[in-house]
Amino acid sequence: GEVEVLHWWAAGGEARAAAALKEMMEEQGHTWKDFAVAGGGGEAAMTVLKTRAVSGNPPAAAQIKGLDIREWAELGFLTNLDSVADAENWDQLIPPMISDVMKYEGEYVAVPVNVHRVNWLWVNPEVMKDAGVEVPTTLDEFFEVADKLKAEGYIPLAHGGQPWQDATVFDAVALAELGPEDYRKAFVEHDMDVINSDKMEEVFAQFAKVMSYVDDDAAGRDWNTATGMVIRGEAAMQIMGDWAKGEFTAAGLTPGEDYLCAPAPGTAGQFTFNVDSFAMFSLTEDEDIKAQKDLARTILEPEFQTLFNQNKGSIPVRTDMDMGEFDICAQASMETFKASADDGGLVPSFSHGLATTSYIQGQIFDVVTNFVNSSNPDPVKTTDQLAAAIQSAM
Amino acid sequence: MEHIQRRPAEVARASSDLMDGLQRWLPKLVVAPTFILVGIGIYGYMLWTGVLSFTNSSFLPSYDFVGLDQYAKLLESERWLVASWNLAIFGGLFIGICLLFGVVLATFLDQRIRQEGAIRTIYLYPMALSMIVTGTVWRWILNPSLGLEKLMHDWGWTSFSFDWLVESDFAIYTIVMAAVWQASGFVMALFLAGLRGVDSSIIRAARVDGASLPVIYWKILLPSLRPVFFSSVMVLAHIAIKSFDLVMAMTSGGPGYSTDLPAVFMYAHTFTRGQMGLGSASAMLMLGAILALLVPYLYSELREKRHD
Amino acid sequence: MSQLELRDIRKTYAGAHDETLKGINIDISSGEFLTLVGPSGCGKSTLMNSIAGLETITGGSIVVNGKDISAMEPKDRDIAMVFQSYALYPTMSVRENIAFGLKIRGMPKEEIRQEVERVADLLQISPLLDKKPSRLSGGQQQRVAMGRALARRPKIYLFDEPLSNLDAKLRVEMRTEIKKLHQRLKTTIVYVTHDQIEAMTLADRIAVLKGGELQQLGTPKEVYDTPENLFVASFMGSPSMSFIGVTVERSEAGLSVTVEGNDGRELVLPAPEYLESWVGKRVVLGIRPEHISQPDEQKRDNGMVTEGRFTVEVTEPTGPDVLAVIRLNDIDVQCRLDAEHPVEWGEEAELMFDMRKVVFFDPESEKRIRP
Amino acid sequence: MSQLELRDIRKTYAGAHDETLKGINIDISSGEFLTLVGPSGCGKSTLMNSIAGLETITGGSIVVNGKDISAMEPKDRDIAMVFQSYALYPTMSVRENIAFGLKIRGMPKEEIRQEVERVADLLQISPLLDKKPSRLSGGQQQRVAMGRALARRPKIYLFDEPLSNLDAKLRVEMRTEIKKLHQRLKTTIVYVTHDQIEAMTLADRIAVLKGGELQQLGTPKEVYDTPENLFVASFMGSPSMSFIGVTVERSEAGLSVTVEGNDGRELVLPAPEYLESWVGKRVVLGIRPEHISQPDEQKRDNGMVTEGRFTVEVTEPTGPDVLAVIRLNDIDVQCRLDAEHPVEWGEEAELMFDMRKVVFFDPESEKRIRP
Amino acid sequence: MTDVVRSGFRPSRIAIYGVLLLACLVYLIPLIVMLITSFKTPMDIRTGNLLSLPADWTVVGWTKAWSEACTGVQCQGVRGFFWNSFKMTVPAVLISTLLGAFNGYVLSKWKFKGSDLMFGMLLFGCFVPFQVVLLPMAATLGKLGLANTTAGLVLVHVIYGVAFTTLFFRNYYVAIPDALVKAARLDGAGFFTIFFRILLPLSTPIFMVSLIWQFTQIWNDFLFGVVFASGDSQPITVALNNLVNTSTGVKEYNVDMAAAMIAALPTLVVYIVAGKYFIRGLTAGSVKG
Ligand SMILES: Nc1ncnc2c1ncn2[C@@H]1O[C@H](COP(=O)(O)OP(=O)(O)OP(=O)(O)O)[C@@H](O)[C@H]1O
Ligand SMILES: Nc1ncnc2c1ncn2[C@@H]1O[C@H](COP(=O)(O)OP(=O)(O)OP(=O)(O)O)[C@@H](O)[C@H]1O
Ligand SMILES: [Mg+2]
Ligand SMILES: [Mg+2]
Repeated sequence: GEVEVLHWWAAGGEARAAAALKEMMEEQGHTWKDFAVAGGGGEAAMTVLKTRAVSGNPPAAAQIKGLDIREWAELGFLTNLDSVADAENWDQLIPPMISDVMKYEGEYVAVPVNVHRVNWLWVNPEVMKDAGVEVPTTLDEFFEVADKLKAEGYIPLAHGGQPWQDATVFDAVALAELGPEDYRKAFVEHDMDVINSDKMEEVFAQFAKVMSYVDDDAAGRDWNTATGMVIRGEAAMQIMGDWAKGEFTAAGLTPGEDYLCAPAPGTAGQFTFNVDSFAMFSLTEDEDIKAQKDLARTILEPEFQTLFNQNKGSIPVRTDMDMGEFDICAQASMETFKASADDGGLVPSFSHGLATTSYIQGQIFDVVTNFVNSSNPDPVKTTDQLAAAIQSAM
Repeated sequence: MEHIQRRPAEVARASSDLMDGLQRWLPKLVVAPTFILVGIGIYGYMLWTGVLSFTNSSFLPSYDFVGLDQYAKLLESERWLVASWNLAIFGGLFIGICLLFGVVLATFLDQRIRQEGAIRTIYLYPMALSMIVTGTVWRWILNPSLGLEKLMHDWGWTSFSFDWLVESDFAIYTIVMAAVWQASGFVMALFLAGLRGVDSSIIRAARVDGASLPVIYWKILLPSLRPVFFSSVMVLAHIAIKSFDLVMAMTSGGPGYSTDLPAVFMYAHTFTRGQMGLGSASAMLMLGAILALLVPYLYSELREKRHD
Repeated sequence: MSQLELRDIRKTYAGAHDETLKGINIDISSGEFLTLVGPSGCGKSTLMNSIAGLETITGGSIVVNGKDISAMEPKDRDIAMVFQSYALYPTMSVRENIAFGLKIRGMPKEEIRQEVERVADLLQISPLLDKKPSRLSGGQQQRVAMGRALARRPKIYLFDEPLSNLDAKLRVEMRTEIKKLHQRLKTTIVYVTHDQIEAMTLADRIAVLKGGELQQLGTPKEVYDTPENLFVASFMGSPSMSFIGVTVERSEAGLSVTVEGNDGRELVLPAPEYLESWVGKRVVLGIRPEHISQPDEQKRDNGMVTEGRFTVEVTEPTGPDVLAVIRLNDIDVQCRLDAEHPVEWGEEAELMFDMRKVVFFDPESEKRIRP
Repeated sequence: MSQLELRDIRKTYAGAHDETLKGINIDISSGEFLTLVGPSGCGKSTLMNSIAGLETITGGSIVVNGKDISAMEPKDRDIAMVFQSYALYPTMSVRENIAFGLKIRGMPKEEIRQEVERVADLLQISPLLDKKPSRLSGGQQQRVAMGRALARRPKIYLFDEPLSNLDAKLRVEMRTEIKKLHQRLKTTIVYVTHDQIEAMTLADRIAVLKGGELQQLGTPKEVYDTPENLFVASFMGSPSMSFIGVTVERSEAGLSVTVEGNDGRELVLPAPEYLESWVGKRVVLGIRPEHISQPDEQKRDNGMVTEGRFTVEVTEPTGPDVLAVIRLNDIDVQCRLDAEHPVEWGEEAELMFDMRKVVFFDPESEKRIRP
Repeated sequence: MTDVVRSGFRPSRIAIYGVLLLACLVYLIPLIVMLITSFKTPMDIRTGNLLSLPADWTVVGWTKAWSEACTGVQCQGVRGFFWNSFKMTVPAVLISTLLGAFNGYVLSKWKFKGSDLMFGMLLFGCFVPFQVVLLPMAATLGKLGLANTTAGLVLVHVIYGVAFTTLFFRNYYVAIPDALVKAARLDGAGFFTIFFRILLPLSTPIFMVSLIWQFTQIWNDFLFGVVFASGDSQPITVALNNLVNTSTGVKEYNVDMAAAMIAALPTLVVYIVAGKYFIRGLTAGSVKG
């Protein structure tokens, strides 16, 4: 049968990984119809997907994540994958925290591809050494270190001024300040007591302080350009998910030596996850349905998981994998992932749509990015705005 | 006897009536496909959007009516206000500056310039580029660390600073710059064509009346290009409304949402935020604003025709 | 009140291979009314534009009151012009159109208002003052164009077919107004027209152009009665002069030429003595319609008047007169008959030939044979 | 060769608030030549377009040979028309322009060629056959437009000012051609013109329109000599008739009216007997220029002819005649004098008033007072 | 009118030339930047600046963009998409122009009750933001079975392009005297004969305007292309977008710029070659209102 796959892995390692998947499918006698729509973190792809669905002609699989999966399922577009899941024993392979996201009313409708850790701090050790500082573990340390770096003429924090990047940093600061419990209350359950609290004001205050170490030209910069600044030693650190590793790898750097990965300040032992997944749409042709199921199965097979995640910088969703072939950052990530899943330090990343609906996510983005870009940021007022924004979107 | 004689005539009349009927309907038949297509493709969909704006459609269309809620939400949304205000700034400046450049360049180019054809082509070519390309290039040129600023620093002018692209208060003006770069040549072409179309004896008359060249352009030629102004405004408004691509390629609405335009707002809410009702409401407000601008134009257009 | 000299004016349009004006020499004295006539495309408008400074001349010079103005800007020449194509400013009202030139010259508002109203009255366009030109009929537009020129008091007026679009009645009225105006202001005027009557009645002198060359310059009477050549003769007068090829003969009574009617009947017409040297040769007899008419007692006793009977081929009553066509030497010849004594076509009529004013041309050079 | 009836034709343009044609009734008999005259904008072209079927009429009916064709498509009406604006097909050569209508009607190629050449010869445009209209002068274009109509043999020809752009000489020639053509073909022709002479000389009958209403329908002579009302009287004739307000008086010699010259001298003019009922009342005396002339022996013995001395205000020699203006009852009155006895302006002249053809109007209704 | 404006070397003329040339420079800089960047190596780009010439000229960017760069799983450059764009643009341009010509003809020469209103409504159609119509159009295309076909895409472009073409033709034909049509009707020509024999031969300038305008609009369109074209029939703008919006790896600006140039080439050529017809066509009447 034929699988048409809508994705936004248009270039680089991702594209190579996707190409591998294509090959695997073709080996199984299927045809792969590529439907790549790059740009805007998948915004364009979502638009295309919606119109395709409305025209009654959705692809077999589409890159959809987080709560959007539930929305699509609710509208009845998605197909039931339980037959594959049961056969492959997915429930055992995938942590419940993640498999929950893939399910709608207890049935699998999507396949997870990988797990990204969002709260990473990427560090250029040369620069740190040059300034005579250590990798910070708390926010306060971060501020100290950053001041010194600044004095040495480095940009302390590399950053790209796009709403989702602003939110990514905010995500990390919020986790550090609120702790996993309150983070979940605020961004998953939308508990107004937490959202509209002094603590949240503090989060904004700290966030503002973190952002003050960003250079002036950040606006509109792509995240990988920012990573390039760390690689070239113009900047010392970047708070970004583990996909940033791809950039370091492409530059031929070795983790642990040429660059360091550390938990974002104040979030050691905690793990904000971001899972890429493919939702499977209801199809009519038996042939195609078979191909679709094969696709679902292939994605979770160790062979693909290894290949893909090595390229993408993430870790496999299967907790039973041998991490030996992975680099130390991935290994560290896997460790924390497993540990935090048990001690409650594992939280879904709101900035990447795992915690809340795209509407609320967007509202938070608006408040956060506006805060970053306002000429005199006011944490108190912004907290009110955040509460109002979330309230209106609920 | 009489009715026998009349018959053939009647038959002839009937068949010629049929032909006449066809002739009479032909024009309508010819335009019918267009109007069916446009009727559905524009007005049908507009109606549908209008209906959606009264529902709480989120992810995909649904038909739970909530009255004017979405509009109320819209008017409370700060981002919407920013977007609308941006459209006013962007539209106003873009159209105004394009007209100004277009008029000035056309006027100058009308002075028997050597190599006029080549210069004209240079002014006109940006129109050939897609807004995505324009946006990408300008984003690069205006980027302080890569583009113009760096160039100036490299050339030794180290105090030069131009960082509007990354300043939320000024970023919208960089979009105006890029858009003007793209469209002003086209406006120039429109005006040049208009100037060439003016009856030369009017200029002769003005010269005999004692007017100097600037006075002739200012008092005689430009006023008589009123229809060209209108055509230009129409084309520019069309481009302004469609400059979604440009904004996306240059700033994606940033920094923050300081360069948001209603189209971007609508797109974001309809397609990425799953707020189709709100998106539809914003589309309706946008259409309303366009209507308010367009109707007077059409009115004056049709009224003027009648006096010819 | 300015004297205008055109000295050997030449003009070749850029890109054209023919010279449009081939050396025009005209002296126009101060206060004179000169009309310029000629077939379409002969260069009348070009000459006007050159005088106004709207076209650069490629040769010769334009001298006003002894001063060469050939290189001056139009606005400095102090000339007002009515354009053949009206050239009204489309965005201005009639009032503004008329006032424009005055405003530019800095006339005070109140004076402008008065002047505009005076001119509008004169041209019967007062009710139109606030309309836009596009809403006026051709004739109304033309009067506005005239108003624009008349509002000023320039050294020289140039009128390029200013009445061509008026209906017959208004045209006569306007003609009279222009005549009065000229008599009052005594401004030098150059006036282009294709209307015979206009040319004849308005002008102090007429200049006849053809193909960019001056054919004749003279008073209306001179041009009409003693045309220099065949072209001028055929161009002036409507219906135009008829041209009959004849041979000059000598008989006892003096010189004569013979014409033959349709039916073969011949008529011997007396010819003037100055044709002496042409005896036995072919000449072209130019005879105007009004020289062939019904017998008139008063004229009969003149030696240069003869009568003959001819068949009338076509008759055309024009109101006051009847135009008739007879054939002489196989050529259609127009005659002007009295409307009161109608002749039907196909009938024979007794016609009187008044040879006092006929002209003769050399068939070779087409020049008039001078007495 | 078709009889054409216009029955109460009404036309209101879409969007216009005034009716353009207000019920026109004209019967045109088969083979008749009707000219349509009237001031600009009176609806002449509209009427022509309506007959051709190019404008739908909003009332009345058009009947050809007894058949109502009001609802027919233009192409089925078998009418040919010359447009005021020529309407030449710009992309076609002159030849193709003329041939277009024939081709569409499926005439064989060879016949078309012959026909085109015949027409081109007639109109003197043979050398232009392969040119594009844009390269022709206005007059040439107009002849092509005429050629396009003449190439066909329709039931009815409509000519909308077909000669307006020709120069005087060519115009006279073309006029004669049209006249001959009509005499040969005997096709029904409706002809619009603003040229007095054309209207008078070509027409079997003239229809005078004003503001969409028929003012008078009659032979040229009727319209000229016995105009129905002031408008027709002033419209026909150039220079136009002069109108003098006078009071009808009775003296021993019969009825009379008195006019007063500029210098206060009075002249009693004889008036016709049919003014009997107007004695003591004001009437308008309409007198044409040719009715006031220099004394003529032949006319003098008529009771309706009087003489008087008046100061001539303006003189305008037109070539064959001299037009003079005198003032009677404070009105400018045109007279037509003989060119051979010139009068200078400001001089006194003995003038003869021929009252046989003057007309009188009721000042209220503006209608002519009928005998 | 140029014939009236006298040339000569006055200071004002020097100023005029100065302004015009300065403007030329401003208009050209982005193109120059694109061009020289496309011939640089990535290294060059990082070390040099906007206007510095390439240290060594290389066409790597171009060849890569044309046949190697990845736009999804395929890494065959934009080559294939280039032809996709042609397949979509040519029919859409032709159909919309033809429809526009017919509409313009009817709306100017065969007016009927309500035709002005129709024209107004059509004009208003130029101003609908395309994002609004995506979803309903998708549904419609789905129902028609045209979803994700080139035919469907062509249809979409025709619908949203015909308003402008109609506007062009209508304004052009309005300036052609009605008397021509009348004369032809009397000559016996019918609706189509008049159009094809009389008006069409006159329409070259406005056809050029319409073709150029439509070609650029449709060729440069991204939104409809990305939404209504399926995977392997996507137009070049979508490929360009995929290529430029790399989410990982070092940005190869030279490839980006070369790809952008490739995408812009056909429209640039059209403008440069046919630009003079464009002005001529505009002068011939379409501007007037
Ligand atoms: N701008 C121009 N460039 C080239 N040739 C021209 C130009 N203007 C006029 N001509 C040519 O010069 C000649 C004289 O033109 P002009 O307008 O002076 O004629 P005219 O005597 O005024 O004719 P009309 O009686 O038709 O107005 C014509 O042959 C015309 O084609
Ligand atoms: N298409 C139209 N729509 C509205 N009014 C029109 C239209 N065509 C003509 N008219 C008006 O109808 C009246 C008669 O016009 P028409 O063209 O018949 O005049 P005409 O007698 O031919 O004048 P002319 O001697 O100037 O050619 C005018 O007042 C004119 O403004
Ligand atoms: Mg002229
Ligand atoms: Mg008319």
